[in-house]
Order: sequence, then structure tokens, then C-alpha cells
Amino acid sequence: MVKPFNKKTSFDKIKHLFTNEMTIMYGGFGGIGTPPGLIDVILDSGAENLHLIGNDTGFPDIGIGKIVCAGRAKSIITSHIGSNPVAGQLMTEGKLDIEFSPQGILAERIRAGGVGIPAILSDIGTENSFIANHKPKVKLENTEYLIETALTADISIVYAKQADPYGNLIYDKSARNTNPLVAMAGEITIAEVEEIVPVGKLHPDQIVTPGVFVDYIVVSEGVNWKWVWE
Amino acid sequence: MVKPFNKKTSFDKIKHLFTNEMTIMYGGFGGIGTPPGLIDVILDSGAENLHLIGNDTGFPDIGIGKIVCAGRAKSIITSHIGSNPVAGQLMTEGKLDIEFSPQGILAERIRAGGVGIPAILSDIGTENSFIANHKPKVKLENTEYLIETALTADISIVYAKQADPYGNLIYDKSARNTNPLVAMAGEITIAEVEEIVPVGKLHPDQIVTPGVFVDYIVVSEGVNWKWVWE
Amino acid sequence: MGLGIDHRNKMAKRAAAEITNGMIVNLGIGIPSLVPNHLPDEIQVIFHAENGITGIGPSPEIGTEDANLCNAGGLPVTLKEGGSYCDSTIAFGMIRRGLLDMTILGALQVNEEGDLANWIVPGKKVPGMGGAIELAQKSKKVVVLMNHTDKNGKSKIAAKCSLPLTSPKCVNLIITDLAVIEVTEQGLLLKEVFSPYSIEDVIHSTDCQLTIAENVIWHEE
Amino acid sequence: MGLGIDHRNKMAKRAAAEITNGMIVNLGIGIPSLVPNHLPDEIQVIFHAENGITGIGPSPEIGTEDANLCNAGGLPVTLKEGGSYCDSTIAFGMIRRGLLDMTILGALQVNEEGDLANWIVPGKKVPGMGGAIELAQKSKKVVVLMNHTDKNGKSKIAAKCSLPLTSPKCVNLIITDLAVIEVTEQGLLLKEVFSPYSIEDVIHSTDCQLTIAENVIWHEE
Repeated sequence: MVKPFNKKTSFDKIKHLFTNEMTIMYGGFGGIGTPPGLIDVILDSGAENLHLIGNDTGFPDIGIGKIVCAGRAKSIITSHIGSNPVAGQLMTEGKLDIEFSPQGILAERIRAGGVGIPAILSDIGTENSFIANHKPKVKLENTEYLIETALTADISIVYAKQADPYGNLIYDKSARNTNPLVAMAGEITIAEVEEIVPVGKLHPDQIVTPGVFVDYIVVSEGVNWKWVWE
Repeated sequence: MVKPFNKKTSFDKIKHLFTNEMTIMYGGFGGIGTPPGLIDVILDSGAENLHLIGNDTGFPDIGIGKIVCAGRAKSIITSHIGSNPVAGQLMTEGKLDIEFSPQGILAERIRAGGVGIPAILSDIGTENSFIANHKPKVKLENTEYLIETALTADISIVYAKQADPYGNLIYDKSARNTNPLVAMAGEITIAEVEEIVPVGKLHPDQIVTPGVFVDYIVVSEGVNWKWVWE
Repeated sequence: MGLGIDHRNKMAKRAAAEITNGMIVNLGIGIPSLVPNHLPDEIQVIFHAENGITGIGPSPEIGTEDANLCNAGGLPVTLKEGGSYCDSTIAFGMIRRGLLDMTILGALQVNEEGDLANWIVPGKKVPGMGGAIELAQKSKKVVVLMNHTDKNGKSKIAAKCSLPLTSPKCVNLIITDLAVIEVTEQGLLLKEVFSPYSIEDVIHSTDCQLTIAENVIWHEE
Repeated sequence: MGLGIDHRNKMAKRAAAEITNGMIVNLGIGIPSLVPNHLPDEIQVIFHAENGITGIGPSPEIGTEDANLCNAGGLPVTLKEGGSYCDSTIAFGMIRRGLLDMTILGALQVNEEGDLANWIVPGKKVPGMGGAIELAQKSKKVVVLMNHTDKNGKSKIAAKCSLPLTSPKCVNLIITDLAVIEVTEQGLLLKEVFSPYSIEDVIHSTDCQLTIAENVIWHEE
């Protein structure tokens, strides 16, 4: 946790943070809400053999999909790769190790990491061998539950609508999705935002991510997602 | 879950919901944010042998303290009773069964109940025999964790600043505290609010509790908490 | 052989008829997304999306889309008055808490016990389960909209699913291009048939035992 | 024998000196709540409260209190510009996640290993642990502010705590009306003494071994 009271920086200045073999967690859902500028910074950084954690693999040219398609990822914990055929191809070729997690449980595992809970118990997919087989289990009052462990990352990247210099964040509509959870779960959290407003401008009841969870803020050059899921 | 699209009702009309032996969960922290009108309705209802769940036992004349002092509670799961000497006295006399839970873990257990997670693992108080002794435990990578089970209630009562007729809620400053968590964890959730505004008046990004978690809304006649903790 | 838009809308319209006033409903991608077009105006319903929307409205006019307002399938949507946004944990909290009255989704296979397979074709296609397990396992009613047969003419309704299951014993109603079939304790009950197909067509296209309802409803085109 | 306001402020002032720029700090009820009054203006610090406040400001002027803005002790506070509100799970998330640089709290007993007892006096007083376990167990630095002895003159610093522990091996620094004592791997290290007390007074009032620092600092009144 880096703690200046002005967390604004530039894409260039944070490029060195991304290094080989690190774990990167990204906000976003179907590419929407995945910080496009930070994805490009990761590509530029040259970092490879990355361990990724996030809702899905985006599209080949949108969201985390660009990292996956560039062959920079070694593993990913995710819930869905259907919109990025390259992810499936790399998996089939043995070049990308994918752990599938039910979507809501994945979100809870990220949140658990963010709030310092070691794991949650889950009754989701207990009868699905792909989900349940390699997970520790525990019996509670005659029902067996899966132990779904918390997830954290070396760096979390998120997209938000507005930040103040302290790193307080608010999100826009459904681009919120997994971003507030991912924001809490990084050792270092970087927020790409549409706008930085002066301290005091964000209403304290409306702040979704308190700035103590955020280390760096960069201003976005615009988003690149569009509507091409199907 | 009752689902009319206009959830506004009156204190009188919901009084019958409170019955003997039921589990009631209440929002609030040190009395602040515990719905005063709904506490009075519970008193009026005559319901007794209640099982309570909430952050603390308030003050003798504020918050859940009034229920406790009237001898209506049979048990309570809480983190602190220091501001209500009657709670301690009833406990000593064997008239009130108290389960102490670390404060943040209690909040997470309520949230877990609210979002349908059976339990969380915890490393809080593992070495504190009062916390750990009667709890199930599980070992994960050589560390033993407590299994802290989810909490739900027959009825949850919360205090909010504004509601719309759909039951969407926003909270005011630190009176938010445990209210959004409690709001999710009731089979029936009743919100006492300062004001009901027309549908569409609350900004959809700013709504903290989506109305699907709320069954009834009543307009408060004013709060009664003050600053007397010490 | 894909399904023409007419078949798709026929199925969506039939699914829409399952929705009653005040319900909270999640719609999967594909045919289920057409369901709102067939809802009568007097039905008030809350459409829910896993990415954090409660109260989805109609599709936006072309040119008025908001890049930050999409459903879980990534398609632009609008928000109804009274709707709200939340993060994914709260959206799935609603699902696991049992607040969803209905989920309408696609499937690769369904069997006579209501087992659902819709997330993987081993060795071929591995999209991942997304939120389907939670939706299938926790919604009060699960309605499947799918072709009756696959592109090779093989029945997608089978005695046992050959594909890995998403969730066992979760499907309540199957709506296909041929028929409407209920999953009951006693197995599959054929209740409705879409013209021009006959009861015999449905039986012929189904890879397991079907009980025929006393009064099969006939949907004319 | 209670502590006079001077003693209380002396202790709070010493605790304030532990706070450096940019820290996130949680203050317990009682003497710790006086700490902000002794912070130099140039120190920027974020005060955190378990009930969901990040960035507590000074106490409000009498008559301007807001009933809905209180700290975890139930006392009216204000919010600094840039502060925010959250629910209790997020407030404790900050604690468990290790974001708190320091927690300053009261105690009933502390022992030479830094074990903390501050939540129950069996058979007498059972306030409950509140958030103390989490704060003690997870904050980067735990500073205890307490009387050196109890009302019977018995040392509150002991070889072993006789009261049930809140959390073992968590206290880093003990500030009393007599002295400042650091908990080290080698046991308790007496570093500072408050006038008019002497090193011997402190040793005499302490129920376990104390190592005396090479240069004990003397705080004049």
C-alpha cells in the first residue's frame, strides 16, 4: 500500500510495476469496465507469464483479451471464456492454464481477499465434478460444502468514473460490476478513471471504494468496449 | 419476500408480523441507526422470547436496549453489551443467553446470510477460547480456521435516510453502519426511513440496498439516539 | 439448421407467458433476451443481470447506447425507473438468497430428471459456466429455451445427459421449437405442441420417455 | 484513584507522537479519543472507525452535532474533506486486510509477551470484545494507553495476564501515566519515564521483569 495523499500519476510512471510471473487481477465483465489504458500499459511493459484473475477473458481485442491473445498469460482464474476463442485455443494447446470458478463465487472469492477473509464455504457446484473435484470440503450439520479460498493479487487494475486525489472512487452504471471488489484485493491497486475531481467533490455517502484501498490513479484516454458479445 | 411494487405501509399494519420466539435482526451501532419506531412496534406487539442478532445491545432507553430491558429477549448474538448494563445483569441472572462474536466477523456473518453464503472461514479470535471453543474448525494448508456460520432472521429491521416505493434505500453518514447488511439477511425486511421519495428520485448509482431485499417501508417519526456511550 | 426468427420469437413469447406480475427474472443470452418483447404492458417485472443491474428496461434506440450500461451478455440495455446498480457480489447475492423467481436460459442438453448441461462440450467448446450454475441451482423456477434437436438432428432432451452437467435436477420447464415439456417428479410431461408439429413428431425427436398430458395444448402458427 | 485530565492528555500527547504522515489510525474510546488534539497540523492522518467512517475530523462545536455522524464510541464527530462512509464489513475489511497502520486502545492488562486483555472481567464486567480482537490482531502497530496500576494499586502490566485474553502477542507499545514501555522479542523495555516518577517507581509498579533502555528519556511535566 503506497500512501501519498495525491495518488494521481501517469501511465508511463507505473509501467515498471508490471513484472514477469506476477498475479494481476482486473475488473470488468465482458470487457466492459476493464481499464483499457492499463491493459495497454501491461502490454507495453513486456511482462509475461502472468497469472490473471477476473470475471472472463474479454474479447480478443477488448479487455484482458488483448493480454491473453498476446500470449502473456500463464494461468487464469475465471468464470467464462466464451467470448474469446483464443483463450480456449491456448487452453487446448496446453499454453494457458484455466481454472473455472462459478461467476458469483469468483466475485465472492475476490471480495474475501479484499476484506481479509481466508475463505468462504459454498454450496454452488458441489455436485459438479469440474468445480468440486480438487477443492477442499467440510461438513457442517450433515451437508458437505466446498471451501472456496480467497483471491488476492500483486496488482489490481480497475476502471471507475471519478476519483478524487485520495483515491476515493465512484463507478458508472453496470461498468461497476466487479471493479469495487477487485479494487480491494490488490496489494497495489491502480484505478483508471474518466475524471479526477478535487478533494471534497465526491459525496461521502456516494463513494463506493474508499481511497485507502487505492494506490495510483491514472486518467483514461477513453474506453474501447463495444457490444459484440453474441 | 413480499413483492408489491408499493411497499409503503404503517407501523400499525406490520405489528402482527412480530410473534413470540422469532429471530429478529436489527441494524445500528451503539443505538445509532437502529429504527426507533420499529423497536416501539415490537414492544407494542407483545412478542416475547425473541432471538436477537445485532452489533450491540444499545442503551437501556435507546435502540434494541428497550427490548432487552423489557425482558423480551431470550437470546442475542452480538459483539458488545457494555453500554447496556441491564443486558449484563440479565445474562448474569441466566435470563438472557448471549453469544459474543467479534464485531467485524458478526457483520460478515450477517452479510453471508444476506447473500446466501453458508459460512466464512475466520482467523479472528482463533486463540481466544471464548470465541473459538464451541465453533467448528477446519485446517487449510496447516492453519486452523474457525467456521463462522451465516446468520439470517425471520425479520430484519433497518433504518435508512430515503426509500422509494420499490424499497430502494440510501443511508445517512455513519447511520449506515450495519443496516445494508441486515437489510439483506431477513426473510422479511422492514425499513424505517426518514423520507419516502417518488420512484426515479434516487440515483441508480447511489442506491445502497436494492429494493428487492426490502418488503415494507414505514416513515419514521424521528430518531431518539444521542451521544452517551461513555 | 438454425432457428429462424419466427421460431425464436415463438419460443420467447411462450416463455414470456410464464412471467407473472411482480416477478424478479434473469434472462440468459440468445433467445431468452427476446422475452421482454413479448410481455404484456400490464405485467410489471424486474429483470436482473449478474453484472449488477436490477430493473433492466428495453433495448436502447440505435445511436443512444451507453457504453457503460450493458447486460451480462455485453449488449446495450436501458434501466427502468426505480432500477439500480450494484456490484457482482450483490447481484449474485440476490440469486443465492433465492430472490429470483425465474431464470430463463439456453441449454445444450436437459434430461428427464431436469439435469442441465450448458457449459462445456469436452474437446470442442469450453466457454465456462459463468453464472449458470448459481442461476440454475438457486432460482425458484428454471425455464430452458433451446432447439429440440442439435444440428445433427440428435435430441437435446435425453434420458441421461452425455455432456458434463451444469447443475442436477434444476430445470422446471423446457420450451423448444417443437413443444413445451414440464419436468415432473414422474418424468417429462408433454403439455403443449407448436404447429405444424404433431405429438408423434415430438416423441420421435425426444430421446427419452414422454408422458402425454391429458389435454395437450395446440399452438397454431 | 482515576487519572486526572493532565495525565490523560500527557498520555494522549505521547501516543500522538507515534503517528507519522499518511498513516491510517483507529482510536479506541476513552483516552485514545484525546489523541487528535495533540497532533501537529502538518501531520496528515486518516482516522478510521469500525462503524464505517474513513477520515474522521475534529469534534463538532456544541450545537452543531449530527445525530447520524458518530464514531464507534457513539460520540458525535465530523468528517474531513475526502472522507467517506461505508458499511461495517468494509470498515472491518480495512482492518483485516492490514490497512491500519496503528490502533490505539485501552487495556485491562498487558503482559511481557504483548498479550492483551481488554474485554472481560469474569464474574464482574462482561462488555464483550466489540472490534478489539480484529484491531489488536490485524493492525500493523498496537499502542495501549492505560493506567499503570488498577484502582487497588495492582500492576496492570504482568508476567501473565490473569484476565481472559483479547488477543495474544499483539501489543507493541504501552503508554501509562508512569512510563513508555516497548514490547520486544526479549521482553519489556522501559524507554521513557514521566516526571515526577523515577525508574524505580516504574519497576516497583510493574509486576514483571523490565529491561531498562540505555538512554531512558525523561518527560518533564
